[in-house]
Amino acid sequence: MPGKQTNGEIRIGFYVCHCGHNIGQTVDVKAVAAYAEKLPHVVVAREYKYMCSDPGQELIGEDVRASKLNRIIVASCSPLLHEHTFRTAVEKAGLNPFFFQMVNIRENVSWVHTDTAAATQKANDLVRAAVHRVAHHVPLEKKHVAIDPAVLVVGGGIAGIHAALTLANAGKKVTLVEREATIGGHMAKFDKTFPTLDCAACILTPKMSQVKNHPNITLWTYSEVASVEGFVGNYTVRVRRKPRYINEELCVGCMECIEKCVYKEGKTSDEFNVGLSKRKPVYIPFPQATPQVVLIDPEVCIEFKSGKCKKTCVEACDRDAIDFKQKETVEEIRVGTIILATGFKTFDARRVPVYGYGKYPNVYTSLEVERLVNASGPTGGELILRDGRRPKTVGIIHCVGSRDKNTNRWCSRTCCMYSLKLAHLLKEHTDAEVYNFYIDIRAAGKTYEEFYDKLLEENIHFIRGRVAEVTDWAVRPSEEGRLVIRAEDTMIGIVRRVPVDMVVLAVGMEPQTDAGDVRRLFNISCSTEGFFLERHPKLAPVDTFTDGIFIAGACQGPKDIPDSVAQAGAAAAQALALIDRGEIELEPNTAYVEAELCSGCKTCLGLCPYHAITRNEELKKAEINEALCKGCGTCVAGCPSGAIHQHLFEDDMIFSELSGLLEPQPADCC
Amino acid sequence: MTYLYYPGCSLRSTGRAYEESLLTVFRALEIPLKELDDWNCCGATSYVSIDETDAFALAARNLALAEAQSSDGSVQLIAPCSACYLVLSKTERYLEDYPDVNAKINAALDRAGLRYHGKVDVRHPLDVLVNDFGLEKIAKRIKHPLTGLEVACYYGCQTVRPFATYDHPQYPETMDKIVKVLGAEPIDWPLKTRCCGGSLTGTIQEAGLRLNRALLKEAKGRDADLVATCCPLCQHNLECYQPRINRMYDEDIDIPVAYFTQLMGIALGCDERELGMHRLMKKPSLKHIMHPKGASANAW
Amino acid sequence: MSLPTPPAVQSDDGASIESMKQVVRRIKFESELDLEFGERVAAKAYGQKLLSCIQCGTCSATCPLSHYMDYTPRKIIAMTREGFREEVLNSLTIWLCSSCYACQVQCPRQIHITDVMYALKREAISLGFYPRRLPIPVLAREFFKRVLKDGRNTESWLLISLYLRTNPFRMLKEAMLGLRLFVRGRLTVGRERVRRRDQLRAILTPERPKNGGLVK
Amino acid sequence: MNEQQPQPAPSWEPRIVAFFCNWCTYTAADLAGVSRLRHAPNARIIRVMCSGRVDPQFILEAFARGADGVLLGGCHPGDCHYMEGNYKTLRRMELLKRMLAQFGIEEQRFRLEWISASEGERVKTVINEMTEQLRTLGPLALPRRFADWDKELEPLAHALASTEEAAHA
Repeated sequence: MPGKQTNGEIRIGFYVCHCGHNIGQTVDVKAVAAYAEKLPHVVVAREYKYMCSDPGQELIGEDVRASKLNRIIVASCSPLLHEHTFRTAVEKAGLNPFFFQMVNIRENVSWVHTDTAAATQKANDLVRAAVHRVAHHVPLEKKHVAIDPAVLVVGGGIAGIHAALTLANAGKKVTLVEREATIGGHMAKFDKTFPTLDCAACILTPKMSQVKNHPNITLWTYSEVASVEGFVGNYTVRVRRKPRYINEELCVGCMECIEKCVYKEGKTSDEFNVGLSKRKPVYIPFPQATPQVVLIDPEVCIEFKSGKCKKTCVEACDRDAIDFKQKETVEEIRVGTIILATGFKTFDARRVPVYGYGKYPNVYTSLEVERLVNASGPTGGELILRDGRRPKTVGIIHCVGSRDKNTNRWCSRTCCMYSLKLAHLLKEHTDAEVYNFYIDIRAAGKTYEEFYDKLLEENIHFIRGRVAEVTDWAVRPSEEGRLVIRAEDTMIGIVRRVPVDMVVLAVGMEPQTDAGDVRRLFNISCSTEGFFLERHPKLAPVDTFTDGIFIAGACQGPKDIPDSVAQAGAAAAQALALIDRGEIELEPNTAYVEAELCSGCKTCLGLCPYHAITRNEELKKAEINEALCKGCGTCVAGCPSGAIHQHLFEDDMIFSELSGLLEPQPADCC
Repeated sequence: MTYLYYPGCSLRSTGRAYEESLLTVFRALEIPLKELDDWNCCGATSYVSIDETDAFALAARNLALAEAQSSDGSVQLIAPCSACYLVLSKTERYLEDYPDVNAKINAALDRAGLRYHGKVDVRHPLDVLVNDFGLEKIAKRIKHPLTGLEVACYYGCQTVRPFATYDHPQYPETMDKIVKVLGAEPIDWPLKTRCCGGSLTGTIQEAGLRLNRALLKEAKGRDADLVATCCPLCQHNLECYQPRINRMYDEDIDIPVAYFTQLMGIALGCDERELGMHRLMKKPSLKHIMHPKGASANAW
Repeated sequence: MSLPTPPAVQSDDGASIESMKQVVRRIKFESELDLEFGERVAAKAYGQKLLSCIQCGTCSATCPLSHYMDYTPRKIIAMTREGFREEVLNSLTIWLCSSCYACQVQCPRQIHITDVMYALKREAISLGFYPRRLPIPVLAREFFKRVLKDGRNTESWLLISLYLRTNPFRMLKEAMLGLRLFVRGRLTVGRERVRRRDQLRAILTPERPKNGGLVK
Repeated sequence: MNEQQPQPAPSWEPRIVAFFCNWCTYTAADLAGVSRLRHAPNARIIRVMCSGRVDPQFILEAFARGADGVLLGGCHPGDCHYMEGNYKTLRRMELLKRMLAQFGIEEQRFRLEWISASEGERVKTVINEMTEQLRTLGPLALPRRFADWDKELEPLAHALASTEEAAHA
């Protein structure tokens, strides 16, 4: 059984990795090995091409057996990447896995420095620190916690829906929380989907009703997560359920109340139709909304504003589902894992005033056009502009709020393809001349290039040039009363003025406005752009730095439907892997009290955010509940008597790291 | 707080009316203004085409002088001419952003016994009038509202970009707001920041004139009674070349071009001569607008 | 100096300009390029942003003068980056730039395009690349001299010396306008001067190198 | 752009000890690596789980052992992986800064920075800035100063010893 070794004679095995050329090209790996060999307690010092490969790991085992090693140091990449790999190798070799220390000479050295001498010097310093440190390592037991099999999915767009269904079909209990009154997200607003041109509603609505009817899924719409406590396997989540003023159990979605509302016409901007139509105070987002339950907007409902409404809606409802007294409730659930699929927001085109959105009525955003060409949209699919005309010429401007350091520097990945799709649909609906103004066409998905090809053959105009301005400034009679798009046709090298009747702005994808709050709520990170940060850009794309919390869909970065669905499936699989394993291994880096030294001063009690420290009133000593401790070490640093210690981060380990790092240099002595 | 005032070369010749009206308006609003003593040319756009370090140094001398001549913590330096405003704020910004520029320029200043510590805020009068003084206070002092006058506010380029922070670089509204407070109606037009060509009217004249023709035609086409400017060069170009544009391109443009400060002065009831109205090629006819009910028209 | 003839282009306000009909051999050998030119200009124009140009053409389309240019601003950037030094320095484009900064505020890569143009102008002036009698560099020079001398610029004197050095006939053409300005007190004859001209002389570079520092 | 400052001795390079928290700043340093953001090779990173683990004694020890500067990196306020460890850090380090000032250790020698996991660029900037500042300040060289003080004390110790001897005699 590993873990029996004591701190007798220290025999260190040292391994430095070339990582192909990644380390070797900047750090003189041979010199590092030679340097390590001369350090105290180092028995074996080797260099190897790829330490993380099987032969690399086996090297450790062979040396442990042959040279009776009892400490292992590997100088290679970041411990965040391979510490687990090497600890397992050390354990396999028969040692306690914590008799191991890793030195990061790739991310922290070879990849960020260019001068070989300086980089090698730095690597040597870090190696020396590890040699000093590892001598103080002690055997530790691994910590395990059980995983609650219930899952929370946040966000009911296509990613959230797919993740919830995957988990529910695997027999897990899922709670799906959606902020809006219906699930469906952005996809529910789209008309057709690229590149196959199948109708979005046709493929989405069946999945929406599956969610509603699945015995393993609890669907809470019009609800938001209020707080999250606990840790992987054991999260306690409180969900705020906003009042719809409709009893969800009783409403059957007959919409009689909407019909009978005292408002004859809708007066409030309709969110689902992105403001292109009006709705009444009592409404349902769209006919296939899921759940099929209406809701009342208290901001505009007369009963809420004056209390003097005739309440024709109440009369109309034969199920007495309307409840003006409904209050917000907070529900508490316990889950083991969480999938965040909170989606994106479209770029606000007003931020680029040169394109005239909000100023010229016939300038539309792409999302508005999705509704405009949709058969169930505000015009029943007829392409009628805000001024009542039908367009004969349409200009689609790509990259609005994308690839632009003045707004968002990233490529939104979906706009090229949806612009092509809209170009096709607009041509089909109106037979208009359609111009695409693009910087680069990015059609890098399966059968996407073929779709681009089809569009070219449909004689859609493609002008390679980013548009400078959209104005109503006419310099030719043909431009009078129209919108003029000005761009350089960079393929030809000439500035062109293209008069059009309709401008479509292909707005980019942004993080949700409150992504920062959500991130804090779930204790995960965001990238600089504000999208949720994955644990590793390639190898852990749906994991986060917080165990048990996964991300899927466009909340992680701009994504189209196929990619969102694929990621949702991946996130569900990751959650399932955790659940089916039943437990998870935690770092044994918890804090503990050395009772003899504790003076019972209670300083530490206030330092612990997890209430893991209590004071034993009988003994007048502090005690730490290891199950609650998360291993931050704040109490350790704060204990005035030095009575609290932390496994893996003991004071003597850190002091020895310092002594190793700062071994006297010639300049230091006399 | 006293504002330091940097006139610049143009306001002493072709743009005299700008200086006269600006000083008159600030006096009428009781905003204290003190001319920067012994200022030198900002270098405009030409100097930097020869030697960049010298161009910055030249501008920086003014900043250093301003700092030395003010006792305030942050020095407010008003530069009404677009080019001066741009060059001074650019110098100020680059001294802050680029340590190598800063080192070079302070070494140059040092040779003349000067030093610049980065305390100067370069301001345009539009910014000061709207954001420091305030539209409401202006409104209270209006004596002759310019009711019915349709004004094309023309900002030109360098007062709004790229270093100005008080307004949008392509769709500014500061002057429109002032014009509205004066009782006039600013027209909405897309060319308010499109370049007038600057010195091109003197060098490659055809290109310069075409730019001005486009601006004037559009202002006229949108029924503006007058173009209001905030830059001496824009005013000169738009006003003085109208006959030549008409001749060369067979146009019929005859639209007054005045400084926004002149319009303010009229609304505030200042003396016409003190506003330099006599220096305009074509005086805007405001009589019927200002005194619709036949009130006494002493100023006009 | 009238406008040189660019290829068939129509301007915003409808002027058409005759096209050239000539067979021109066009090929560029790598050995003819100055491969470090781009980086040198980038360094002179604040940051390496010039190198991040994605050739989207926003600069050309925002430029109010691009339709008079022999190369659009976008092309100037591409050519600078790739080392077409002579073409760039000989181009009319850099002289037509009126420093209105329209391109710069809209550039999605935040390239300091106006500073690039200034850097190229300095280079062209110092190497004498610009066309004879092109008034713009002459204006810059005359302006420079005047300010060096007085610390301020008197516009009337500047214009007179400009026309004398480029096109004396222009002076006659401008005389009428000059007169109209003069009677309105807008053309001053007295020279504006700075008192502490010693300070100016101390500040400005004592010995002027022959070029703007790009070459060498 | 950054002009090299004159160095006190040709071989001297500032030594920075950097304590980085596992979740934000260490991850940011990894990101700087993955993004190949080249920077000065003068910092040596010690990983801790939370900046709250950093005992002010670690920092004093680092200086005493010859560090010219100490950099402490944690998550932004409100973003701590352990909810509020970084606030505790902030509190402690404010006190430490006052103490360092009393010791005559220049304030630029100790820097507390909030760097989130996505701010690889910031890691580069901070390390470069700090290296430049330390170059200007010159070596702290506490070990040598300790030795010098010991040497100064030597005659005194001798004197004491001889007085004692005399007393004994």
